[in-house]
Amino acid sequence: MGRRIGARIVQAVVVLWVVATLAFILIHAAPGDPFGYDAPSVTPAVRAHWRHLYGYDRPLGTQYVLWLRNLARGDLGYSVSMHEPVRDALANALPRTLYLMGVAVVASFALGIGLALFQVRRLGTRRARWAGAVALFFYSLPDFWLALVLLLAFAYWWPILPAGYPVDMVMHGYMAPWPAFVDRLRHLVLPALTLTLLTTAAVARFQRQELLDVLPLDFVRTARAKGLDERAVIRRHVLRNALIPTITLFGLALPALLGGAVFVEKIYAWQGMGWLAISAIGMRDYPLVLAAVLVGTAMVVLGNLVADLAYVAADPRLRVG
Amino acid sequence: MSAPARPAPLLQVRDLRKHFTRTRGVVRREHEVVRAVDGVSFDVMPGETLGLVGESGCGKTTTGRAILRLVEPTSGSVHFDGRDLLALRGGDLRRMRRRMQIVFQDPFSSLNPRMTVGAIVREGLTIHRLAEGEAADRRVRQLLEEVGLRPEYAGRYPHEFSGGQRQRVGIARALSVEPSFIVCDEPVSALDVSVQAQVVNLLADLRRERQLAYLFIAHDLAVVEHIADRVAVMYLGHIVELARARDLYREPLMPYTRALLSAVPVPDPGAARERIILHGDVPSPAHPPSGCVFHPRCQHPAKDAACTQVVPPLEEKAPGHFAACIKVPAGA
Amino acid sequence: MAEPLLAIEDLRTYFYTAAGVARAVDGLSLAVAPGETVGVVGESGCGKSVSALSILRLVSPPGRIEPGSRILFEGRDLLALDERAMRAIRGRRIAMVFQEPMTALNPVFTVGDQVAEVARIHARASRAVAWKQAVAMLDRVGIPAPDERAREYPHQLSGGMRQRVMIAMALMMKPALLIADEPTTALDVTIQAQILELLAELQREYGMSVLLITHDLGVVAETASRVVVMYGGEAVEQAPVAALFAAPHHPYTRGLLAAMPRLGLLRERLQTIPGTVPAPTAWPDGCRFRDRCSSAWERCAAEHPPVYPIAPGHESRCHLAHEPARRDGPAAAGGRAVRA
Amino acid sequence: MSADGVDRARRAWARLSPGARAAAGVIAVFALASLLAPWLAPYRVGQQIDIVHLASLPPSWAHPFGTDRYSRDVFTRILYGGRVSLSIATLAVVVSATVGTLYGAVAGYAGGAVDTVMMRVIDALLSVPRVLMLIAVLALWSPVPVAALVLLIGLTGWFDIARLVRAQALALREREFVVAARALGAGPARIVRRHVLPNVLGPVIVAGALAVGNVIVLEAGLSFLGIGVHEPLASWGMMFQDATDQFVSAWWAVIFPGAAIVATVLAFNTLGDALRDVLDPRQLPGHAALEPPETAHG
Repeated sequence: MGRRIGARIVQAVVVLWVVATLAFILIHAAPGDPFGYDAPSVTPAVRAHWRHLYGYDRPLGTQYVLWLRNLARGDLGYSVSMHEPVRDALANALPRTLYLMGVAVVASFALGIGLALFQVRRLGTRRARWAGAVALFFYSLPDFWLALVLLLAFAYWWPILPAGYPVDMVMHGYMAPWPAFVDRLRHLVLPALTLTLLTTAAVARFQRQELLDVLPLDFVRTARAKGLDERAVIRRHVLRNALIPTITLFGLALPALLGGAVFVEKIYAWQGMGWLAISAIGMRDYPLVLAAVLVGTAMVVLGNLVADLAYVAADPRLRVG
Repeated sequence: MSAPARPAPLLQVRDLRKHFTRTRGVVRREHEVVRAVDGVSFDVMPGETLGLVGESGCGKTTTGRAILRLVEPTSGSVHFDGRDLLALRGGDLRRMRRRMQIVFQDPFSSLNPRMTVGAIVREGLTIHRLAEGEAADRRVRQLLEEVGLRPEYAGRYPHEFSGGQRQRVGIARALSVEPSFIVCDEPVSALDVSVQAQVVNLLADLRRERQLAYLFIAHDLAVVEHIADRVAVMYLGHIVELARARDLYREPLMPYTRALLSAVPVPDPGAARERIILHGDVPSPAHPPSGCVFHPRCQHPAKDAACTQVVPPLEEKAPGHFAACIKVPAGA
Repeated sequence: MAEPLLAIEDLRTYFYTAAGVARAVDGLSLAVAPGETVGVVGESGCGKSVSALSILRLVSPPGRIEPGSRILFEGRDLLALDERAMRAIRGRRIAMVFQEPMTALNPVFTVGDQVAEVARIHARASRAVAWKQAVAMLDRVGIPAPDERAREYPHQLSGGMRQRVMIAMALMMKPALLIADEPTTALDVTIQAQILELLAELQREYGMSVLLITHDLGVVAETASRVVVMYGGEAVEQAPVAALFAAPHHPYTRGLLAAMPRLGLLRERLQTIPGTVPAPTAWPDGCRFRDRCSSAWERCAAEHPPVYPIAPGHESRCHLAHEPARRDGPAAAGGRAVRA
Repeated sequence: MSADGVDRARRAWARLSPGARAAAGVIAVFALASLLAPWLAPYRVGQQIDIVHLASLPPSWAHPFGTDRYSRDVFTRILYGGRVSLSIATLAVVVSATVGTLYGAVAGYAGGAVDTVMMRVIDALLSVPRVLMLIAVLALWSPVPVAALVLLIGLTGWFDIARLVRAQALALREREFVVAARALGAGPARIVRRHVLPNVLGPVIVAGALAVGNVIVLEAGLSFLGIGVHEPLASWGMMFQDATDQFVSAWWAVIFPGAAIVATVLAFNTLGDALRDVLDPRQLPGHAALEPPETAHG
C-alpha cells in the first residue's frame, strides 16, 4: 500500500507544480500589468515598490524560482482588494467553502444513490420514469439560475429564509448559542440546497446507470436462484458492485462541484473561495484569482487521491492480485 | 526434422518464445513473466494441415499469432518460404502478409460491425492493390460464392448473418489475398455442431482446391483428428507430442495426451472405456513447474524425481512421432 | 416411471421484443423421476436454457411464462405459487449451476460468504454456523484447503475451482433437484471430466435428481439415463440414453449425431444439417424442422407433428413414425452445396 | 455523411422515444429561430426602444417577454442571444470532440507506455477545476474575442471524450476484426481510420450532445460573471447578468432567458440520453435473454 500512496502523492505534487507553472506563465503572458490595480490609493511609487517586493524587476527565471519558493512556503502574494495577504484571505474563505461543499457532497451522494435505487427497484414503472425525468431536469439546470430562482422564491416572494451570507452579518455576534446555531442553519439552507439538488441529479444519473449495468450480470441471477428476495438481491449483490465506480465519481465530481460553488457563493454572498475569486476579478486582483485556482486544484487533487485509494480498498479484484 | 528427399517446408518455426510481463495487484505490485510460448519448434509443409491442440492457456493461440507477427515473439525464428519473417520490417512485412492469413474463433468480434460484408472482403484487395473498381466487385462476389454465400449479400452488415455465415465471411476475407498458408484459430469452436460440420467441410474443400496449408488450432480433439495431417499437442507453452494424426490418436505416447484423449466424452453410452482423470489444475504459466512441466499431474507409473529436474526434449520416439517425455523409450 | 419429481407440461416462455414475439420455449413437456439424471440437448436457440430458468421462474422481462403452462414439482404447480413460496424452493429444493462460473459468482464477496449465504437464507443459520457449513461443503466438492479458499475471492480461483464453488453453493441445502445448465461448457476437457465425475458422485450420495442441459451429445451419453432432444422450443425426441444413441428416430437427432466429429471415427467428410435454426420469432408452420429435413413431405408443412410413441419410454415428434418408408437415410449430405 | 450514415441515422431516428423526438424538435426550433432572428425578431438587436417610457415593462402583447431596464425587447434579445449561445456551444463541442477523439484514439490504439503517459496528462488536466481555470484565464485576458472564448471552452472540455474514446479504442484493439486488418497488412493509419474511428463515433455523438448542454450552461455562467461574451454581442447568460440586479422588480428579464437555457439544455440532454440508449454497443440486435441462433457456448 505504501508504495502506491507514495506514487500517487508524487503524481499529485507534479500536477500542482504544472498548474503553478501554468499560473506563472498566465500572469506573465497576460496583457497589462499585474500591478495595474485601478485604485486611487495606488500611486506609481507604491506600484514600483510592489514590483520590487515581488521581484517583478528581476529576470524571468529568477522570478519563476521565487514564485515556486513562495508557493511552497504558502506565500501566495498580497491581495489588494482584501487588504491582506492572499493566504489570510483564503484561510478565512476556505473553511466556508469546505463546509458548504461537505454538506452538499454528503447530502447529494446519499440522496442520489437513494434516488437511483428507487428507480431501479421500480424499473419500468411510471414513478421510476418520473424520478428519471426529475433527475434529468435538475441535471440540465444552470447553477446560477437555480440559485437565483430559489433565492427569488424563498427569500423574496415567500420570505422564509435569509437571502445571503453565511450568518446574519449584523446580529449574529450578539446571539445566544442556540439561536446562533439556528441562524447558521437558516443561512445554509438555500446555498446548500442549490448545490445539493444539482449534484444529486448527477449522482442519481450516474448511479442508476451503474446499477443497470450490474443488474443483468450472471451473479445477480445466481443470487435470485439461491432464494434471496429482490430487495436483498439489489441491496446486497447489485448495489455493492455498483457502488465501486461511484467512488471515482466522488473524485470526478469535485471540479464540477467547485465550479457550482463559485456561482452559488456569488449569488448568496457566501464568502467562500468562489466568492472571493469573483470579487477579485472585479478588482483585477490577480494573485487572489490565481491562488483560488491553485487551492481549488489542490482540493481536487487531494479528493482524487482519496477516491483512488478508496477504490482500491473497495474492489477485491484490485486489492488482492 | 525433414528428411532430405522431401520438399522444403513452407513454414519453419524454431524455438519460438513469447513471454509477457504481467503486473498483478495494485497494492502489492508484482511483475511476473508469463511464459505463454516457451520454445516451440515445428514445420508445416506446403498443402499440409498441422493441428495444434491443447487446453486453454497452453499457448496455442499465442503461437499462431506470434508466427504471423500479430504479437511480437520474444525470441526464436520463423521462416516462411525460406524468408526470415522476424527480420521483416514495415512494408516488407505488410507485403508478406498476402501469403499468410488468419481465421478467427469468434464470429461476433471478428467482423467490423460498421462495414458491409462486401467491404470486409474487399479490404485486402485494396490494401494489396489486387483489384480495383469493377474488377474488385467481381472478385468479392466470386469469393462470397466460393465460401457458400450469396453474392447479393455483399451489401449487408455482419449482424444480419448467423454465426456460421459470419465464419464464412471471415474465411472469404482470408482468401481474398490468395494466401498459401492460413492460421485457423479455433474456427469452429463457437459454432453449433451442425454448423460446425459445414465450416469444417468448407475448410477441407478449400484446402484441396487451393493447395492451402493450415495451422489448425483447436481444443476439440475430434475436429482436429478429422482435418489434420499431423497433430502437435501443447501444454504450458511447450509442444509435448507431435505425430501424424493417425499415430497420435491411435497410440499416444505422452501421458498427457492419453489423459486428454480419454477425457473427451464419447456419444456412445455403451462404450467400455478407461478414463484417466487428471487431478488438479493446469499450473500458472507464470510459475511453471521445474523439469517436465506436466510432472505434478502426471500419472505415468514410472514418474520419479528425474521428471522434476530434467526438462524433457522433444525427441523422435518412433518414425515421425515426437514426444517430450524421458520415460517414453525411443522406438516405442 | 414412478411419480415424477418434476413434470413440465406444455411450458411456453415467450419474449416480447421489438422484433416480435420470440417463442423461445413453445410447448415443452418433460418429466424427471426421483434420483434420475435427464439430459436436455439441443443447439443454441432451441430454448433449453430458457426452459431451465423457467422452472425456477427466473425469466426476466421482456420474457414471460404464458398462462396454461404447468411446472409440477413435488406435486405442486410452481407457476401457481406466490413469490414468497417460490423463494423457499429456490436454492433449497431446486438448485441451479450455471455455465460461466466466473460471471455467476459475485466478484466482491468471498466464495465462503457466497456459499454460506444459502444457509443463512434458508436455514436461518448464524454467521458462524453458516460459515462452518460452507467450509465443510467446499471440502466435500473437492476444494483443497477449504478453510483458506473460503476466504478468497472468485478471481483468485481457477475455472474448475469456481465451478466446484458453484456446485457447493447449489448443494448446501441438499436439494431434491439440481439443474445444471451447461456446467462444463466453459471448462477444458480434463477439468470437465473432473466436474462430471464429481456431479455423478454427489448425485449418488444425495439421491437427488439432475436435469443436465448441454449441447454436447458426448456429455449426455456419459452422464444421463434419459435424454430429451430439443429443437424449436419443444422436445422433438425423448428416450432412454442407450435407445437414443442406438436407434435415434427423429431426423434432427440423427443429423446431430452424424454431424458430430468423433474420435477414432474418420470419415471423408462430415455430415451436415443444411441451413440454420429458424428464428424463435418465426418458427415454421407444421414441423419446425421441415426446412432442414431431407425426409420432409407435404404433411410436415400441413400438420404440427404430435408426440408419437416409438418404443417404451421412447417418443418422437416426427410423422415418419406413421410413414417410416419415407425416410431417405440419415440427414442430407453436402456442405458445399448448402447455400446460406 | 455517406449513404450508409444516412441510413443508420434514419434507423436510429425510428428507434427514438417520443420524448427524444420532441427534444430534437425543440433543438430544431431553437436553431431555426436563432438562424432566422433578423426576420422573426420584432425589433433590431440591441435597439433601445424608448428608455424613458418603455423600460422594464412586464410581458404584454407588444413585448411577449417584456422589456429590460434599457427598454430592449426581451424576446428579440432571446432570439439573437440564441445565435450566440448555440453557436459558441456547438463550435466549442466540435473542438472538444475533435481533439478528444484524436487524442483518445491515438492513446488507445498505441497502448503501452504512450497510452500511460497520455492518460497521466489527462488525469492531471482533469484535476484542474474547469470553471475556476476559465475564470482565471478569462479574467486576466478580459475582454476576449468570441473565437478565443470558443477555443478556450473547447480546449478545456475534451478530456472526458478522450478518456471515453481511449477506453473504446483499447477494447477495439483487442477485437479480432482489428487483428484481422493487421493480418491483412493494414497500417496503423488505415486501422484507426477504418476500424477504430467508425466504431467510436456513436459514443462520441452521445457525449457531444450531452456536452453541448453542458457548454451552454458554462458559457452562460461565464457571461453571467461578465467575463464571457461582450457587448455588442448578447448571449442568454449575458442577458441574465444585465437583469440580475433587478430580478425582484423585473423578474421576466431573468426568467425568460433562463427558461431558454433550461429548455435547450434539457433538450440536448434528453436527446443525448436517448441516443445513448439507441447507440449503446452493449445493446446488440435481438435480445440478450435469447441465445443468438447457432452460436454461443463461448
